[in-house]
Amino acid sequence: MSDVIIIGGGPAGIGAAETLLSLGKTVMVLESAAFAGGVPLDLSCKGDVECTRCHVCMPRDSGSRMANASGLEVVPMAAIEGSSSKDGGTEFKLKISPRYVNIGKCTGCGKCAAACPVIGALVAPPHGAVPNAPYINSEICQHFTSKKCTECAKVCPTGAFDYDEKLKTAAVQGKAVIVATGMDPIDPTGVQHYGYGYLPNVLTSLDAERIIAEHGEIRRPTDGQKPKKIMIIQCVGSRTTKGGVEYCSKFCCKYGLRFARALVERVPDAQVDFLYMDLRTFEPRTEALAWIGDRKNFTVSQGVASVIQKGANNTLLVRRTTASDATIEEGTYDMVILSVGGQPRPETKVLAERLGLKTDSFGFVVSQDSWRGVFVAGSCKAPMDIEESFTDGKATALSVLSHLEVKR
Amino acid sequence: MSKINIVAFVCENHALSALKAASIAGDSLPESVKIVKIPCTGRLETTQMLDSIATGADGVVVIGCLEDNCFHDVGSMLARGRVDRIKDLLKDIKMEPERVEMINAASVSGAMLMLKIRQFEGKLAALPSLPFKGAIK
Amino acid sequence: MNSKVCIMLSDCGACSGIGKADTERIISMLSQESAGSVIMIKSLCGEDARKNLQDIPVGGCDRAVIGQWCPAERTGKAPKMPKSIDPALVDIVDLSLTSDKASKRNIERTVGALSQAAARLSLAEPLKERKIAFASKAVAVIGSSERAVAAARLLAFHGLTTKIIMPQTHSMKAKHLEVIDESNAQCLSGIPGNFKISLTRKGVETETDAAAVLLVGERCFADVNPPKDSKIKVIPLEQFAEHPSGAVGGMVFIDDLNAFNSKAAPVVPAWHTLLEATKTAAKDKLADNIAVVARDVKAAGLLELVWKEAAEAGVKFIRYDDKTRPKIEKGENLISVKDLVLGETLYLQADVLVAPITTRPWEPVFIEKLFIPSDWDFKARSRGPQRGISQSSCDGVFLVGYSNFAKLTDEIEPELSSTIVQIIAMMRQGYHIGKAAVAEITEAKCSACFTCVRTCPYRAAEMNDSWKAVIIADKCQGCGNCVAVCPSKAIELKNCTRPQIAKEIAASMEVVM
Amino acid sequence: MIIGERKPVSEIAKMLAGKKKILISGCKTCVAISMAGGEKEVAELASALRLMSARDGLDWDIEENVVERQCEKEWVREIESKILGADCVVSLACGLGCQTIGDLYPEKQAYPGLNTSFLGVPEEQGVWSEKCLACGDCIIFETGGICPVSRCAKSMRNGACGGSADGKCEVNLDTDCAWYMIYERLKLQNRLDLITQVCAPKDWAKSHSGGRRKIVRKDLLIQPTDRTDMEVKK
Repeated sequence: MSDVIIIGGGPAGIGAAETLLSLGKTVMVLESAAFAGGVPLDLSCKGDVECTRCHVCMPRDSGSRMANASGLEVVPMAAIEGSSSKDGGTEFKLKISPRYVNIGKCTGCGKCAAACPVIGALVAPPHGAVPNAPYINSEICQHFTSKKCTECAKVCPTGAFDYDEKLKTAAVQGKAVIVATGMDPIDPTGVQHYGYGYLPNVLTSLDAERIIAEHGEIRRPTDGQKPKKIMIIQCVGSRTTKGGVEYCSKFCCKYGLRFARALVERVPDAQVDFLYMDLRTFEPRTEALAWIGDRKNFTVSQGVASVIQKGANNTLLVRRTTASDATIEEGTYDMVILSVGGQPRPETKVLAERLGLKTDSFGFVVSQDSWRGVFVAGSCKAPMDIEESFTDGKATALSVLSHLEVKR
Repeated sequence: MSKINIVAFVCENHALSALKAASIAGDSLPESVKIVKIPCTGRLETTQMLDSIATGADGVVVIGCLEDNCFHDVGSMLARGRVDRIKDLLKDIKMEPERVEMINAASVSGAMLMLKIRQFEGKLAALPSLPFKGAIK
Repeated sequence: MNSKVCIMLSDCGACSGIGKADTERIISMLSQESAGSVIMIKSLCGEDARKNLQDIPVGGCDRAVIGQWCPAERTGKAPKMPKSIDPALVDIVDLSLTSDKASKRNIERTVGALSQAAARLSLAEPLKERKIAFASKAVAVIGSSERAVAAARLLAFHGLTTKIIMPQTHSMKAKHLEVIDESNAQCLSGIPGNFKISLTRKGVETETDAAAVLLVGERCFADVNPPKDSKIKVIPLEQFAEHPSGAVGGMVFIDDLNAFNSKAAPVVPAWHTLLEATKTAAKDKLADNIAVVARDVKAAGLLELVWKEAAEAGVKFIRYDDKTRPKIEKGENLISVKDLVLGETLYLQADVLVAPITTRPWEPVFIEKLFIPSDWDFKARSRGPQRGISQSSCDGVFLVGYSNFAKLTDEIEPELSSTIVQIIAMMRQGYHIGKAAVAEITEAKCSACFTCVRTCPYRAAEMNDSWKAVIIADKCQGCGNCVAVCPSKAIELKNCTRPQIAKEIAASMEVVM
Repeated sequence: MIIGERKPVSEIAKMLAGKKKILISGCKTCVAISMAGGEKEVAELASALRLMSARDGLDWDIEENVVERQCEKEWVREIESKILGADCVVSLACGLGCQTIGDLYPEKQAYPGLNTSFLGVPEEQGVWSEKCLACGDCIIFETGGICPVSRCAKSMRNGACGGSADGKCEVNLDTDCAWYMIYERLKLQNRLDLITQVCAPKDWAKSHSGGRRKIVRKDLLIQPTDRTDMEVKK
């Protein structure tokens, strides 16, 4: 039985895990994805020369620091089937989907990644991913789809690949539990008038990140060209009663501003327009980003985009209101990036019910059971940005510590 | 393309971990790049960059942490200043300032770092090769 | 001393696509160049292979370079060192960095990388990291706010000897907790685990020691100067609850008292408290008399809902910007503000002006002494994400709350507990690691120009009594920034000396020639 | 201290046309601290020149050297052999250092490697500013310890000129108006009465306008005056 079971290896989970390890506790991290690391793994660093404090590297660095730490066990691709109280702790029944890569054997030489013919079929671990070994995405991988491709197995020096791996079940116990399941991005398909889904050049911020991760720069999905005119729209799916959630997702302002700045720095000849409802950033630093007034190619203005339509030769026509008065402005753009908010994952509600925790109308976990040693950390409590949830994870480690050590 | 030769001064912190991440992702460093590890780019002196050109490098690239996130607070900022100084000096003596470059990288932006290094290599390859190769000992 | 470097290379090379034949070629190429012996060893992937390394004959070499094909981070296990060689003089080279994944043209690069390492190692000194045990067992909390007290109590609760240094008198009793009240911390010196805090208590100068120091930021009530004849009553937001809101006619909440004096920079208000306050006030059927004047209503996160509730109850929210700041009207209790949306000036009845408490920086001198850059509100955090949010540039000194930067009130609680848990971990470790390779000053060359003292990010360089700069090894983190700035080349960074770097560069060239 | 700035390397190279053996001599005193002519800068210049010579096949033989104080004969004599061995000397010391070498070894050519900029103080790391003109007749006791002669663009003697606007100088808006600072300083010291007094003209005879200046301390002389100076008397 390990001291602490952390459900969810996002920033909060990582923060808690690292802290508890430094206190000599044994930690088990249950992760639904193939790598523990959470949202930051999909995000790119927003700095070009100067650090913009996007904190993407913060949890990822600590992930890579503790990747080989003793006392840490990470169970990736795990789904929780059931839970029960057992001798002073909690037991979880797990379903673990196949990874097709033997983590113990992999030396991380990277030859397979270079050899794989299909992009995204063999996913190499990004910096800070735990475990630090690749996995096969069986939906794309040619071995499973069409011809029995075995390129990766051929080049692998240690024979770490096993295409016949099957779904496993397991039962794990922990004296204390930390629920850190985090948030899901809101799918803006519901926001009809933005045309996300049928206008290919309307992307969510995460789509844009994926493009950057693939090509190292931002490109237009339709023609692969660098966009010359980009609009970033804030509060998509947040602060709305239809096609989203009612609350403010908190991290989008900071994120959007940093992303805009990164675009401006990396595509110098591009025009970036940043459209926000209210700027809810607090650090003077991010405020400063907003006040880049003298930059000709970066405007930050208040207003709401009413509708996005298809323009001539795959441009986009954006109609928006302006800050002060209610006049309507129109502009054509090569690309529109919707800065989407977050909402608690549906799994969280189920898990919370299993563990006897309360959730509010949105699905955020609002209670914790410190007596039984069930704690909640990170953005499954309330919207948080990376730094906040990382810190909150560390903070939760303190209450876990007192639960494990202080006699009642 | 004539074989070129780059000395890369790499800081042990973010820059190095970025390189490692890239290498695990199957993205390998160009052959022409020779890594010289230093504890912090702030350790580097202008003379060391000049001398590595003198001893036969076609270009020098200094890879450090992002400014304001430098592991040692000020190192990468100082390094950038020195690189600019060398650029001016090279311009002054009628040599191509592109031969010296400063790259800032975060541990997570391995791919981007590789991209920048390749761009730098490309720029160097376009330049006329230096008449002296290790002429100065 | 003449040193012989032994180069060891694993024969597997599978990870970089190098066959046995190529490995042998590498070995032969190396043995032509290097003075020491070159040995082919078994693959380092296996546990036993790593052990076998111990009794490999190294042919009278006193230092060794081990070429490891697979990335050291991934395997996580360092090979056992040959018995006859000082572990401090063994350099493990991660060859995966310089190996080309796609093609097999790795021979030259491998030779290069190994001979580079050998060149550098041949001039290296055997240095080890030093564990410096904590001289003191105490943790010092500096700060007078309720959060500082809470922090001290928590630390004591977890069994750490805790001292809290605060200016006001405070009668607080708890196990492991010592209250040093009515005292001001003056300066902090020493190294992690052995800090000396000199303070004045009731006018008397004393000194106390601590292993770790936690600064909890202060907040103060910014002084607004309403016109002499105005009868506006200014209430700190944090004390709003204590005031009977029922009797009040017109009530104005403002996000920032500095809004009135145009020069000052904006502060971050406690939006959490502010909105809760308006909500409660609105409950007392006062909503129509309540207005909130702010640059932006920063109802981030779930505060949005609180804001909505207040707004729906009828509380007026009015935005201004720095060009058109609100004014306190002379004579009557009116505050005039230009509404950005309506574009016209509104006059608000303000019998009570509720304003948040602003953040107060630590005295720059004290911050300087704490090895933290004095530009407190940005730079105290200057470690950036790399070092976490509450660590200062000196290990063992932590800053939380408003002492590192302005933030939402409800964001401080987690920050505080996360810092406390860090401190607990540090104290349980019980020692502070002194870096192996530190900078060293040749006194004879030093011209006492203070450049290193100004530059060192860790304040490890100091001027001694005979006016020569010295570097305190226990503080030095071995970054070598001082080396590069010293005008008289008086400083050298051990194991990264000028000759070493020069030799390494030369070695990297040779392969190409 | 004396603040200097290295000349463009190309300019230095012009001086060295046709030379073979070159000695670069720095100074460990003022210019070292002002990061212009110390050991580091000598090394930097040397490697730059080596690069040039290798590229253009000039085969310069460059020697590096630093003197404790290049303005003092005794220190310079220390490196006599090196100087005599070289075709020419590039002095990275201030004008004084360069001339000392020149005066000691008239047959050798001593070239200035840097421009002696001004008498200044290090404000912060990497920033130096002028604070004295060596005018020979110090009046800062009247001006709250701030020298209007050097710190005012027009060396105003009796208060700010018309161009002073919110504390800044009209010549360069980044620099503070000296007289504004003087006012503030005097206010601080409660000596504002000083600013109301009209000051008599300064004795410029003691400044450079009186030709080359020389100070002779009889009490320190160990030989008759007429032979203290090295050069032939007019």
